[in-house]
Amino acid sequence: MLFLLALLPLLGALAPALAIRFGRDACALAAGAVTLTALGALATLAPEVMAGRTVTASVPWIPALGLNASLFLDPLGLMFAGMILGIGLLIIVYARFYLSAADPMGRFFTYLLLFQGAMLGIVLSDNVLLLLIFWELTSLSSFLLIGFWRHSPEARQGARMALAVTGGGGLALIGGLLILGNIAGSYDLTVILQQREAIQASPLYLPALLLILLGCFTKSAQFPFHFWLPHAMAAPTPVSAYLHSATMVKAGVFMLARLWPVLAGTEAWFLIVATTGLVTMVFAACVALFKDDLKGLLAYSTISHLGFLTMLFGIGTPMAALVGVFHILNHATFKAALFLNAGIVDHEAGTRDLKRLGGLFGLMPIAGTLALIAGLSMAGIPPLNGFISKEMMLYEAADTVWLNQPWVFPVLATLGATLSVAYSLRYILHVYFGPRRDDYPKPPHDPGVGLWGPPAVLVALVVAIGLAPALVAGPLVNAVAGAVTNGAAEPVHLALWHGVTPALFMSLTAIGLGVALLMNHRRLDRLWHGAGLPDAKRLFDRAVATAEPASRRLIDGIQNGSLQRAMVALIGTAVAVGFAGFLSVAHTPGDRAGIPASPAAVVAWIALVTATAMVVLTHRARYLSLIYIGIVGLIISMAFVHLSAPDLALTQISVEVVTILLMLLALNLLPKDTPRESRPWRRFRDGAVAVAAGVGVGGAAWAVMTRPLDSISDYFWENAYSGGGGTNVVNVILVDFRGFDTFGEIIVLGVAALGIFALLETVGTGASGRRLAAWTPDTVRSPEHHPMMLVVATRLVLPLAVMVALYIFLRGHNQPGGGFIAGLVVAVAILMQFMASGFTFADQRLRADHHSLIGSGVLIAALTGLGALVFGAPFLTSAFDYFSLPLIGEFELATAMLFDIGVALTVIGAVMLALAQLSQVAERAEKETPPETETAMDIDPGRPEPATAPTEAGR
Amino acid sequence: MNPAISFLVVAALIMPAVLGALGLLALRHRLAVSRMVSIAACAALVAIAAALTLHASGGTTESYALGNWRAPFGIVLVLDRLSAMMLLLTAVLALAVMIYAVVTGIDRKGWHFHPLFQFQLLGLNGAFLTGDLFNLFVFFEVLLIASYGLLLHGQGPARLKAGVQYVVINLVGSTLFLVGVGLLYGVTGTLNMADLAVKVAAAPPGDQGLIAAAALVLTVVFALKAALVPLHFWLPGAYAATTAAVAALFAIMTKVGAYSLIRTGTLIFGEDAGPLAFLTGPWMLPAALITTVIGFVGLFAARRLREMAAWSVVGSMGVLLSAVSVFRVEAMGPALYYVLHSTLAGAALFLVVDLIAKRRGEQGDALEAGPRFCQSELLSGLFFLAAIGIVGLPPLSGFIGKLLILDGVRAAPEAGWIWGTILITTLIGVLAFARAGSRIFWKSAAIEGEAPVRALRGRTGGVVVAGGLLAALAALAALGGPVTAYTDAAAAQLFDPQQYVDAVLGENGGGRR
Amino acid sequence: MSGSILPWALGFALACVSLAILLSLFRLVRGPTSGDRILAVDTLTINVIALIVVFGVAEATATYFEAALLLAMVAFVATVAYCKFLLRGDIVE
Amino acid sequence: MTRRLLPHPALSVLLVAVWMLLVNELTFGALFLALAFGVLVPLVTSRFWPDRPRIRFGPDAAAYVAIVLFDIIVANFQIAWIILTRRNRDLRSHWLVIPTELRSAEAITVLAGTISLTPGTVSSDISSDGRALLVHALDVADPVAEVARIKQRYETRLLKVFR
Amino acid sequence: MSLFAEILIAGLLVMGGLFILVGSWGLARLPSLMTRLHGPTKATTLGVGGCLIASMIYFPASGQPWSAHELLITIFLLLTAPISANMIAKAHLHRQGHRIDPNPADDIVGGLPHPPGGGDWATYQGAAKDPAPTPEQVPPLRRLD
Amino acid sequence: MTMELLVASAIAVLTAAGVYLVLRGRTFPVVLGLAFLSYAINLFLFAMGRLVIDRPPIYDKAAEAYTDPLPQALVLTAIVIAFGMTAFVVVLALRTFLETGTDQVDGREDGETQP
Ligand code: NA
Ligand code: NA
Repeated sequence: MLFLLALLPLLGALAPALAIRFGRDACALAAGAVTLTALGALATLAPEVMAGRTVTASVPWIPALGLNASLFLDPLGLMFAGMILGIGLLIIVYARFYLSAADPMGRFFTYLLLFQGAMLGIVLSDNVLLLLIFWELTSLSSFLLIGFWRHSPEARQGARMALAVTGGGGLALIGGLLILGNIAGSYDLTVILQQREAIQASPLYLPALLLILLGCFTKSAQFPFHFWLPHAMAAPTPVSAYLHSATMVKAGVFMLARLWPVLAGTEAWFLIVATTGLVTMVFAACVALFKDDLKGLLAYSTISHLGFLTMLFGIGTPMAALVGVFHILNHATFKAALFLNAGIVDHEAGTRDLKRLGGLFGLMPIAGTLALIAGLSMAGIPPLNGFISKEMMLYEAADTVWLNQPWVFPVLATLGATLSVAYSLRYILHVYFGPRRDDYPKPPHDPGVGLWGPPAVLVALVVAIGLAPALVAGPLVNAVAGAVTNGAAEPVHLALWHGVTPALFMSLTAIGLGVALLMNHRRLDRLWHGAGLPDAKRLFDRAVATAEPASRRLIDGIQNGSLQRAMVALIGTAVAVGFAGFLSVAHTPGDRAGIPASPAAVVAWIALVTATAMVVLTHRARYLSLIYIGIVGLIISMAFVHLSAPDLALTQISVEVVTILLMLLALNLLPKDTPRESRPWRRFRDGAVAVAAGVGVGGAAWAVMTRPLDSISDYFWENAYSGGGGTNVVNVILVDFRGFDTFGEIIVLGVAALGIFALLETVGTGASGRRLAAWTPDTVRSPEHHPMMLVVATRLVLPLAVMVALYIFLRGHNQPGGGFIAGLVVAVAILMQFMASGFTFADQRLRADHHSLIGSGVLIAALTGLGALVFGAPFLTSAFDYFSLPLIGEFELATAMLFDIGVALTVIGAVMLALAQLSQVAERAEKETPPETETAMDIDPGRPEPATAPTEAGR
Repeated sequence: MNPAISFLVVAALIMPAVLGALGLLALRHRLAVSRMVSIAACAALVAIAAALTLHASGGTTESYALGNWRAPFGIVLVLDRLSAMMLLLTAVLALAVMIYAVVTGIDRKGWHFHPLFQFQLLGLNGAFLTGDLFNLFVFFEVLLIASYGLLLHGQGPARLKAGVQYVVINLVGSTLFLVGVGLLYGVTGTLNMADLAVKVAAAPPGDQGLIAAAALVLTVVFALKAALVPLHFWLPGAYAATTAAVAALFAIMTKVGAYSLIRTGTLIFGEDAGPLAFLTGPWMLPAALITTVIGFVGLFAARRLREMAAWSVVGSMGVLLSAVSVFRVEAMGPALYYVLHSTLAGAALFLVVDLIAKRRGEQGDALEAGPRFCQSELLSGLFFLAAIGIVGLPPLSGFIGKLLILDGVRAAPEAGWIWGTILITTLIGVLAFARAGSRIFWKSAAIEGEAPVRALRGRTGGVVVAGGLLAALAALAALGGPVTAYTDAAAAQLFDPQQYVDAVLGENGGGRR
Repeated sequence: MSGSILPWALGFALACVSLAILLSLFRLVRGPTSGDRILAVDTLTINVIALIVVFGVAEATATYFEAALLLAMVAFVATVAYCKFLLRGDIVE
Repeated sequence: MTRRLLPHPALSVLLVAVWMLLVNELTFGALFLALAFGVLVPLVTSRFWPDRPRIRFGPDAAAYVAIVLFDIIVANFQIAWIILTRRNRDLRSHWLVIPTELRSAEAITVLAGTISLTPGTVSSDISSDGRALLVHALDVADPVAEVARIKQRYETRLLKVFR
Repeated sequence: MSLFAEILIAGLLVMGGLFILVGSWGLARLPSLMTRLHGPTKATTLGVGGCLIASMIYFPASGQPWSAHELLITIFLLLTAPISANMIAKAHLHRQGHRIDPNPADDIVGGLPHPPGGGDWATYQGAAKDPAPTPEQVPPLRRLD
Repeated sequence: MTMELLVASAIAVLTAAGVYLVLRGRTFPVVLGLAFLSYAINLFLFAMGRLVIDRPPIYDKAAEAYTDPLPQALVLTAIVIAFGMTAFVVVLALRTFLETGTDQVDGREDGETQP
């Protein structure tokens, strides 16, 4: 039942949105039905609660976190749930008639029910984490409600401000409640509420308290976090009535009440909570007096009354808490009624501006009467409910000593009451009484019962509680107070007349002074507006207005789009962190004996360093640096040869040349030199980072090479031949022991080629297409495209190279070589044809689909690996055997070779795809078409007619 | 390993590879077939990953010796709770993204979307499954090269410029990866992660300096993928510039970095590593906190919705890594939960932003009001939910995730910093999204005019996918109990590296032969 | 006498080739034209081929000859490409 | 048929030899592969070599090869001598123009290659009508005599080989 | 190994080394690119050939299997060296003809003969006939080094 | 003077050159720098197996000492991957230059030309 109650509004929230298809009545009916059902459910539970039993329901949700979907209904929850649903129902009725046809009603009621559900969740939660969820949900749903009239800038801003303040407070509350839960050892409220001593003794009590109070104060609009509330008045009036009388802002007060047993009673609690409440009460009441907007006045009065309540809970005595509970109820009734009344005035007279209103009583007698009663209750005039709780409050205040000053509370409380009288009367008098005006924006008249009915119900309660408090509210208030104070509050007999007490004199003083203030209102008003008091809203606006550009400056400052900055950060961090880590623990230099360097090695080293230095020094001359870098690759391959790594040497050599060809192809269309851009300090910085990185990596290499190694490699030596069927251990590792690496590696290569294809396939479109079309060569070009000697020589080289490739491929498993190198050799040989005979000639004759080569290469490798599964062995398990054929002799067949074919095909496909694409880009840029001949040579002496060389346009 | 499970483990890798290759061979010019195959493959991957996760939830760590060469000599695939979870997350995300790409026609904007996508999945799955550090490098490269292709899919100047940054910085990152792997091999003589754990724990004191340097260099590499400040520079531009589907898929890419940090941090440099135990945590934590701040401030500073989405990824990585870097079992479970959440939430936001931008015509995703656009009501709802998810407000999983993290780190000495950072940045996020939503939806509602874009491909399909991802966030929250039970168990498994070592190397841990 | 000539000859040959590499390096750095540098790279590569061959003899292993063979092929391709770039800008057209 | 199967028979022979040199073993298996590749590779690559030069592999060709090999060795000593002894300013460098009657690209290439490999000369360019070679000579006393020597020693022999 | 073989191998090695050195010495000291081309293309090739033949003899002589790869390398070098030289010469003629990086030692502009029959060299058509471009005409044509 | 020292210092020089070049503001030097880093890392990885002369990784029952073949296999994989990546980045640099009219990557807005 309890779950049903809590979930009904949330689940039913969709109902209005769906029902709107059947009209506005259906829509409101759906929302009302949901609320009414929930109210009914609550009613069935109420007797049990009033009988002193707490209704609980719990299902585990996230046990690991201690977040359980635990609900409980105690008197406090009952009272709040009743207000939420009861007033909610009235609001729904009212809103049905209040909203105009243009307003999307379905959405409105959906938001409203969401909000209602969230509020219910707060008051029913028996788990603080669950409560937090609902808490934040109220912030979110109220954001939607306040911003409902999205076309209005005030509504948008008000919604955001409310969300910022209450949402932010909610985050603080999260912190506070988590601490509380951790002190208590559980996030279940019922457990926490039993841990008063532990909590108050904990060193974390104060931080928890501060965080929780931040949450409560923001939600309850306590000074100085109050400023969002008046701006939330941009919401439709039913929303304001709902949020600011009984629900949203009361959530903060609810929290104070809920946690009262464990948090209250300390010096810190009293000083913070009671003082904040008192200040808020007086300050907001003062502001309210000078608000000309009806809703503004009510908003500040709400803040003031919230201060009132906060102060009562802050005083920390059970009796004060009881008064607080009572006033929660009273305030909800008269304030909701007044908001709805303000809505009626706005609706009927077309304005909420007090300066433009007056004398409406005769035109709208029903509304006027309701306003009169509710307003007098707010003013604390007997025999209405507002009077009783105000009296009791003054009574409590009179006994409260603040920092050894007994006068502070009574005086300020009386002042608050005075101001309350003044603004309440102002509402009544300046709207309904005084001279009737003839310049109302709309001709005012009493609304239909749909609009005055709901406030009338509330006003009836105002009167009923006022006249028979013990009967109407007594049992509930006592029960709730008992729940709030953990039974510390003695039940009291609520009565209208308490006898002649100091509070009565304070009350009388308040009424007298209040009337006096109102009589001098015009003068005071001028003074007030002349004072130019700081407006919290403007401060907030300014903060937001500075925050945005400031954050932009920060982010733009960090994120300036420079690759080099990112790179310095990366490399610098790696170097710094790596060194720091190295130095933070022990290190012993190794003692492995080195290999004496031969003079040839020293010469090679000199060549390497020279070439490297030349690249760095002349890197701005791009072509030149490509010549120098060739030497670096050459020396490294030579080092691999010298250091027993023939496979590496072969691979490095062939990769090197393809890379250089690629770069040359790209350089054709790129600028030929790099401008000098970086300033000396920047070059110095980069140099320093570079040297540090070099020292780091080189030093690490040195440190490792000079210590002995105990590696898993022995296993490879022992098993390469017997288990892998090859004598070239490196190749066996590649295609067998670590075939999965190779599998990934060829995919990288293939995908790189695909990426290149995708990049260049569209080069003819858009900006790059226009650039290519406008491209002119930036070097002087010789007229000859395909020199004869070169063409002839490469034709002989091609078959030779293919033979070499076949050889390298076939021997790879046992000797240096393998599919990758073989593939590259073939690719280089074909490339030679491209260079010598030209793209068109060679491409026509190649007739290969590079994509399919890549695809089938990967597929062959994968299928070879999968083949093992057929035989029940793991993926990539190899097999090999030796066969013997007459004449041919013994030979070996290994699945690894099949895998290697896949590698070779992928390599050829990838390299050819990349180079073919790159060549085509240059084709696009080319304006002259090279002569197309059968033999591809520009000058072919074999042709009958002497060839006339093409003329060079560039000369 | 049970044959069915081993078959599924292999299938998770080979299916994308074979389909990628087939896509090149046979389906290059057949879009319709490619699409069907891709979606079916993603769905199959979800099923496979789900089965593996179910199996892993039992708590055994499974090891699969590729090529029948036992660890540490051959390469092994290892399935434990964490890797299974990452597979499932990847598969679910991939399915959503693929459907989105198909219904909105993103896959037609450039070449080879489908093969690249499959290869991307191969790389991701490989990275999550491998038990070998160098093989992890290889699969990093596979997923990176595929991501380069996908990132640049469709091209255009902004994408190309961002692509250059992304590619180059990751190439340098790969170089650093090799420095780290190489150094570890040079000192310990092994590459298998379980064996590394054994060797590092048994390393003589004199070797520790080099191992520490290697560990931190690797951390920098993984932190680069995870976009930890100051290594985040590449992310905002790249993610904001690429197509929505790709950006959504990339929500998992940063998690690969996080995964690697978690895996190496708990296994190789875990409790048993003596003075090297958890040595990366103190370096990561401040960076993670700053990342959180920068990410959320970036959210606030953004000028476009896509930038917001990109920064939100940075911010969420900060939150996630804050929890990771305390290296406590009670914080790791929450961190893993947050991995699930932040991946799906980030993806959802990218898709929602794309839906909005497509309907706003010229205005696109600029954070300024424009004329009303079609489906703006619906999209405002989706945006609201996505924002809630990203920022971490209830009722979606982001809130649960943050609660879990706050609760999980409480025993750490640095808890105050983490709490303060997470809570304050959440507020910044709230403000940023409130402002954005208000401008895009509410302010625009005041501007009359014809909807800039009327007819649209995949009008409902795209919305359904984005909604589905958001529903997944809700489900993640609603099923918080079982999910956290799983993530907590995964965390417990991570903090019991001996079990991993035993599973990979046999009971006598690390003995040869 | 047998057994002492060969090491001496190998040492001499190594010294000559090393010196040759240094001389080529000088031309590479000195230039002055691109053609000089291409020629220097070409010569250097051939010197390295010689070095590999001599090393092969010195270490009595034939394993490295493929490297020399490949180097010869690749040096040719590279030289052609460098020259074609100077001549035409586009090396494949 | 033969032409189809063996587009460049001489090439096939060369490739068989190359394969045998590569695998470095004289077995039937190796020979089988060599023959297979010797046929297959030219088949695959012949597309890039559309025309086929007519070469007479006879005593003329053999003599030519022998002469060239001999000249290469002699040339090297000469060049070495010049490099080591001649001062730069005493070098008598010349450009030579060598008109040729050879009419096939392959033949001219062989001639140019020979010139480059032999004493003090480098083939630098061909005329745009393909009828003359531009040759740089490092150190010649009499350019006209040098041209005549080249024509007589190499070109006349090549004319017999290439027809 | 027989003394004869050893002496033969040693001699070949010494000769090869010397030629390589002389070739590179020529590269370093000769005055212009066209003259420098002679050294490496001839001497170096022969030098490498010497070493290769030494190696070819060495392996069977020392009882190891005979290896013929060296022969292949030699053939390959003989095949490609003239082409490389030709390409370098062409590039040089082209660049000198356009005075892109003029080297006074190679006075090609004034000194290049013309082919018979009125045509021009394939690479270098008519450059000698053109007046030398003024520096202002050069900038759009880029130097590459 | 040992080979180890030569190799370690060569690695240092190559790394430093690579880092300096990748910190330049244009794509071309950056690509050159990446090539240098790739050289450096290949040598580095290779050196992790320690230096051995004249012990090629060819299985031979008679041989007693071996080179470590594993780093060689790793380097081979690394070379191939780096090759693919370099090719890709070269083309990307070209494509970006053609699209934007500048090869500048240092975050400056200037230097772009309209097509
Ligand atoms: Na080279
Ligand atoms: Na010559």
